Amino acid sequence: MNLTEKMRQEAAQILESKEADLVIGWGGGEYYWQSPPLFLEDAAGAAELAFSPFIVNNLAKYLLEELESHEKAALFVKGCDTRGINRLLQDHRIQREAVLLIGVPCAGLADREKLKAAGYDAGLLQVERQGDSFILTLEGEEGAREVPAGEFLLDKCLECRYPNPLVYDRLLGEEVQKPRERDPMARVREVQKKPVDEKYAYWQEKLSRCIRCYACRNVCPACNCRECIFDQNAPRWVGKANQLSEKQNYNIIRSFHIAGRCIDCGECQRACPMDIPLMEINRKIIQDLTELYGEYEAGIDPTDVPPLGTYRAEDPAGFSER
Amino acid sequence: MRYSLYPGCTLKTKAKVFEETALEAAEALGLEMVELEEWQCCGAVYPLAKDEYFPLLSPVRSLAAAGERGEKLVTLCAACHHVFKRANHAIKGDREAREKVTGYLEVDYAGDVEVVHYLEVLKNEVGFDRIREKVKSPLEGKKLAAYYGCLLLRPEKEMHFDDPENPTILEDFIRSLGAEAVQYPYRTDCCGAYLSITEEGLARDTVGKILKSAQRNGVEGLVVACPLCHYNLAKYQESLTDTRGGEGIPVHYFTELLAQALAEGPAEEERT
Amino acid sequence: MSVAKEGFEPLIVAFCCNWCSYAGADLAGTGRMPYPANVRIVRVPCSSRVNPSFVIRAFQRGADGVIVAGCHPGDCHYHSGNFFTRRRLSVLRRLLEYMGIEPERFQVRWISGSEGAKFAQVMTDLTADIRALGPNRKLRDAL
Amino acid sequence: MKVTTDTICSDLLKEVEEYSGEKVASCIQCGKCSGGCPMLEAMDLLPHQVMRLAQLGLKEDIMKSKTLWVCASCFTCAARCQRDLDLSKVMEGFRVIQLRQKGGNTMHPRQLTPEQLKDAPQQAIISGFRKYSK
Amino acid sequence: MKRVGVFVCWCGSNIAATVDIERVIAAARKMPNVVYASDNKYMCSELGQASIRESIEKENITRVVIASCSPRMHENTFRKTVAAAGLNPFYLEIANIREHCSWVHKEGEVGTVKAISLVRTAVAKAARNEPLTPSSLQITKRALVIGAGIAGIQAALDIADSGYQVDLVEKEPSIGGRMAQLDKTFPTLDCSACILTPKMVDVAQHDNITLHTYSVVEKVDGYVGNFTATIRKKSRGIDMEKCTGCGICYEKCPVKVDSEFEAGMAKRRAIYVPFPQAVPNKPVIDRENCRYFTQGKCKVCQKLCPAGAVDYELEDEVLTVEYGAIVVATGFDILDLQAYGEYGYGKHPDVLTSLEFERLVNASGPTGGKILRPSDGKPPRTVAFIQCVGSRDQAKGKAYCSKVCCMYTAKHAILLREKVPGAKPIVFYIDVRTPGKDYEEFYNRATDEYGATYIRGQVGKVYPEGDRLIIRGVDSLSARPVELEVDMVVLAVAVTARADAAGVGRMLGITTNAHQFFNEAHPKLRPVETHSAGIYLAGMCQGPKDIPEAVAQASAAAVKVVGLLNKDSLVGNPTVANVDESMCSGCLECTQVCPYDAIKEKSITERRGRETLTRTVAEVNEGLCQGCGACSVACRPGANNLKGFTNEQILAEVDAVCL
Repeated sequence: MNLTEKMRQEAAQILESKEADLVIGWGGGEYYWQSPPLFLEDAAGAAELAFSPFIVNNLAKYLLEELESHEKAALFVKGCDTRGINRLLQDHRIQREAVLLIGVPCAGLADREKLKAAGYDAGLLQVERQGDSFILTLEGEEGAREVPAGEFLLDKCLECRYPNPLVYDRLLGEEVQKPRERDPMARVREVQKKPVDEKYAYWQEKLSRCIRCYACRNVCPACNCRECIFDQNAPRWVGKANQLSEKQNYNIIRSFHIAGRCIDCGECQRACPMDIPLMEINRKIIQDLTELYGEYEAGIDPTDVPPLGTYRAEDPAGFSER
Repeated sequence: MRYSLYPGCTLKTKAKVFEETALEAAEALGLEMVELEEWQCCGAVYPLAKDEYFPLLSPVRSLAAAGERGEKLVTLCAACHHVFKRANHAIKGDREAREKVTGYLEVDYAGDVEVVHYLEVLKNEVGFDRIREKVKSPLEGKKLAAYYGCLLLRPEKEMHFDDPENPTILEDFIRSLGAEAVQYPYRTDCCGAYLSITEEGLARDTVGKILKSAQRNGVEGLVVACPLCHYNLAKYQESLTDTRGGEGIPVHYFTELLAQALAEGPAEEERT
Repeated sequence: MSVAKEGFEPLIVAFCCNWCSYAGADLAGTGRMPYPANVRIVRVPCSSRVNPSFVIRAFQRGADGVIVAGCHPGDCHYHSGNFFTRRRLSVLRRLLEYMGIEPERFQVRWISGSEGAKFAQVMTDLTADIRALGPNRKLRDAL
Repeated sequence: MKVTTDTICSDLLKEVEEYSGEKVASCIQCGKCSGGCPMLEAMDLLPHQVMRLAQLGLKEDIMKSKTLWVCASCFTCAARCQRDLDLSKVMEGFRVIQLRQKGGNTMHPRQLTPEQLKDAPQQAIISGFRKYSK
Repeated sequence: MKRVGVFVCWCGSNIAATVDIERVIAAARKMPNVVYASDNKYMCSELGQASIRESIEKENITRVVIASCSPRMHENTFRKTVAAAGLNPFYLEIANIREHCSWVHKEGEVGTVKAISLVRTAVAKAARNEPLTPSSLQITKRALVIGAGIAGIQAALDIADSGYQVDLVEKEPSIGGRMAQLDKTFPTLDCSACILTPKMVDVAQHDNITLHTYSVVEKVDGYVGNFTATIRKKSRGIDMEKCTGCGICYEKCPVKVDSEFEAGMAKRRAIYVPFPQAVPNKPVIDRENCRYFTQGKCKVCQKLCPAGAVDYELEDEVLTVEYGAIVVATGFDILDLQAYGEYGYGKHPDVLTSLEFERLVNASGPTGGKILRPSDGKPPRTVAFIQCVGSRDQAKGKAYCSKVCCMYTAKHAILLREKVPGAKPIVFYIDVRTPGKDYEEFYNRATDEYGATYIRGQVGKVYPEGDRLIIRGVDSLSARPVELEVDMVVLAVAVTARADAAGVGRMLGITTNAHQFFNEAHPKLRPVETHSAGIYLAGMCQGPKDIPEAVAQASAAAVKVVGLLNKDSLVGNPTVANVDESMCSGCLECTQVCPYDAIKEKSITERRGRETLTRTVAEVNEGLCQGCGACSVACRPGANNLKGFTNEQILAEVDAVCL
């Protein structure tokens, strides 16, 4: 029985037994690469659930509203999603007992851009994962095409450190191996080496594209405030004008707000319609925090204190202490 | 465990017995000590003037050689040990010294070779109780006393050898050979070192005080780890022998006693 | 280093903590220890009251240099305030440099209530550094 | 030699610090170095007096003194100094001032007696030359 | 619309000399919200303040900006002026145009330009000032004194005599501290027990003092006026009510161990009273050495006790008590001589520390007051006293001077001559320091009347020779080597802070210096206060000092406590943090950065459409919060804002200062 059937059976059983009064999962979409979130309240809907190599979006943040109108919600969670759950637990935004977590081991998800680049977009009906390869069913072709999965994985999946869920009530399928280790900090080191003005030009070009649609904030489990400063008028933290300094202010301060809290899930960069490499900013902070104050990964243990929430008397300083 | 051995020039000539007995004992204890292929005199004194980097060249060259072998550097003579440990300390702590010396030598050395004295190897890596087990002809009934001198103990911040005011390593060593370790107050006082060349009278008085203090405490033999202390203590025995019927106190390198205790059969005639 | 244009006088915003660096500035005053008038002090109860948004706001509004001055670690009137300052502003300073801001423009220093001379010296050196860098065009919209 | 404003304002302390790295000014004249020095009897100026004269800038008296040449560099003073000063380096500093002058050497090969050449270990002779000649 | 009034002060010529007052006023009039601007030669004078009050009323001013000297100087003065005019004192904002402007920028009009900028900044902030009213805190009328040495005893007595309840906590079985170990005290040579014991008895009998001996303070929470302390009264194994102090138990106990009180010079039993005049004069069972507690055998003391007071099952008693003020009088230790092999301490029995010698001299000491050599029990003919052992030693010891050794060594020299006629005291010193009333005269008696020889020269080495001790040193004044043969050597060992001082400091929230002595609020002007309001210091725990100073400090601390407890309530600090519950998302990161644990979690229920919802928010305890503002930066949405330094105010200041 493949994961889709397991998910459907699990969801139906939960809803019938009233273990939870809501199940949130991924469904199938019109196109092969779509996996829209599903909010199921009766067992029948479970049939629409679909496990595909495109179930990339992190469903954790939907809990913020849904739990206000549901006693208990069940949620399908991948490894990176569970770091989001830990983030929300650590910020006391959700109660652990109000959530039923169904873990889904994930060996890495497909990147539509890479498939398109290899000419597999038009006429591609379905992509399925089998072992280390993707099985592509194309329109008008009998046999399915097999391609090595490694070449079509999302970048952030190549750098994934937690393929298996960290916290769950039940686990569907066996745990999987971590894909090849790729250094997530490579890009940061490259940018870091540039001279000051070149760096400014690099980010000026990137950030000037920001249209402040706040998709990055809305998808980010670390950005879970009830009222965000960027929406406030009194005081007016950041102006609304379409000007570079306001966009820089927004992006720098948002990255600072999730310093030591960002779970490195890459959703902000994926969700950004303007292709701004937001992870290069967040990872720079992760690198600096690790370099200055010791190895720390957010969203692993919901009981620990993020690095900016604590100190040691002998901390090093990022400036001269003369 | 293999060590690089730095014997020092005096041990090749005037103090041959010091090195021979050391190697003999090392074999008996299963320690592999291999002499550095190429080494020079350590300079006998550590340069105390701040701007004198030239005297560091020779010790650093040997240290770098040991570094290539990736082994600890063992020294026997107290003066060599003193110079090597302080040179290492300078290379690690003083950036200017490091740049000038390694620059001149065109060798990349950062002070990471560990300099250990033969006694430290016995104490930390062999262990005095294991030595006690391996002793075949213990030095029963002998009242021996350590004479530390200065170069092994001081300055403590750089030598880290033992408590400069209250050392115990040589006494433990003597007891491990089965002999009785006697203490006397002048065991950490200076023997006059090079003054025996330029100020013989002063050296004689200084050594006299040490020997009389030892004699008052019933010492029958002095154990040293430095050829210059050995020379001074042996040379000025007249402060004891002048008095009627007074005989001097024999001076031994600690390795002589070690080799003797580890050897089979009756105690051979002591080597001078 | 860009040659400072003649007549360019940098604007430097200094966030000073009430118990230490602000008192240090007072002492520099009572001691008549001159330093450039480019420095404008904003008083905060503790250096841990300085929000990174304030720093970026200052650059946006035209500051050429920003300095946060607090008590020496361990001397904070509120015990642990400046320990958090040290972590937060260390991350901020490296982030700003990463985003292309010259590190000299944003400084953090520990100045106690009895270090009037040090306060004057730090502000004099900082003004000279920033004057050498020239006016700040970054994080600021063309006026 | 009298203490005068010239001697006090002389830069002898700076000169000694350049050679030895030691801040002779911080010596409080507690006398512990002299107390433990093995070569006390042979010294016309005790170690703490050398420090005092240096503090007062009386360079000639120090350079004339026999003390510099009977110090055995045994580091006892350095081990016990309560101001953490290394007098053996200060003594070497004064010796170096003398030795680095033309003809400043105080030990010559011809001084060595035949017995010394025969018996004395090289360590004795080399350390002797190292201390008394440059 | 805020009606801001700007008042520029000349400060005589201090400001006017380099700042063009007229231009500042002209510029101020054009600033937003400013409706009135005027100046005065001395704004802080009676006249100046009066002009402000009048202008406020006449011009109907609702916010006040005073451009003058540092707020650290006259903020309170001008707040009172503004309040007197009927405005909330926190509607005031001060522009520092003297220390930060006129005194340091003297060239040309630079000072004026900056003064205008500073006024503009103050106006921008003032326009956003909110009315603040300080909270008032109630005060628990009870004091806690930690440590019952002479300082703790004196402080407790003074507070109790003023009519307040005092808890005196001492970790040893008896009160009396270090002073109880002394024989005579300088400079008057009166017997320590004679002047200390009566005070100890007063403490025991004082109805305002509750004595907790063999007890430790484990935890202290709260803030000035409202401290909560947890005290652990360790079990003595003796029922204090039943015990009559007859002493049979500690006569018959088979165990003999070194007595700490006798500095190891004599033995005590496993059940013991530290010294005859102990208060309370009842024994305690030392559980590490008592045969019953270590091997479950013996029980001799229980069998013999006529009053049936011995009860091995007695548990520790833990109390939680509220206090208004705390006095820390935890005393001192002496330096461990492990690094001083050159003096031969520990290697020869006749080399003693000054504390051990004090016990020898003490009538209730191990030798009944007779000075005898521990090695052979004979009286010593010559005794060498070595000063500054560990003190004034940057290399191996403590850099500071321990202040009391010169005086007690002169005392020891005198006592030696009195108790052993013909004995010769020789003192090796670096400097003899006699900084007190009758101190120098006392030292002169030691040399003139009692024939003590003072040799200026720190000793190089002490070593045994036969049954005597050889001292090698030098007389640095005559530059002569010194080699003495003496019968006994007494080392004047450095005093040090208590080993656990840093821990006690963290428990109380007070800091210690590099040597672990507690930091006073100000070395000269506030020597017995700390930076934590309500916590005071007395005695050696704040630094080396002698008994007269310790007692003076104790009384000073007592008057500070009484001054505090006399108040009905305390004015709180109004510039504290407060949480806007509608914005707070309950992440509680602010609680992690609060140095005073002033922010707690609170769950609230609110209606959301049809459902009622409970969620977590942060809540600030205005009494505990000291207003540092660390939480307002940890709070990303700005829900936790700091009154008096709000985000709006500071952003406005930044905007204004950059114009």
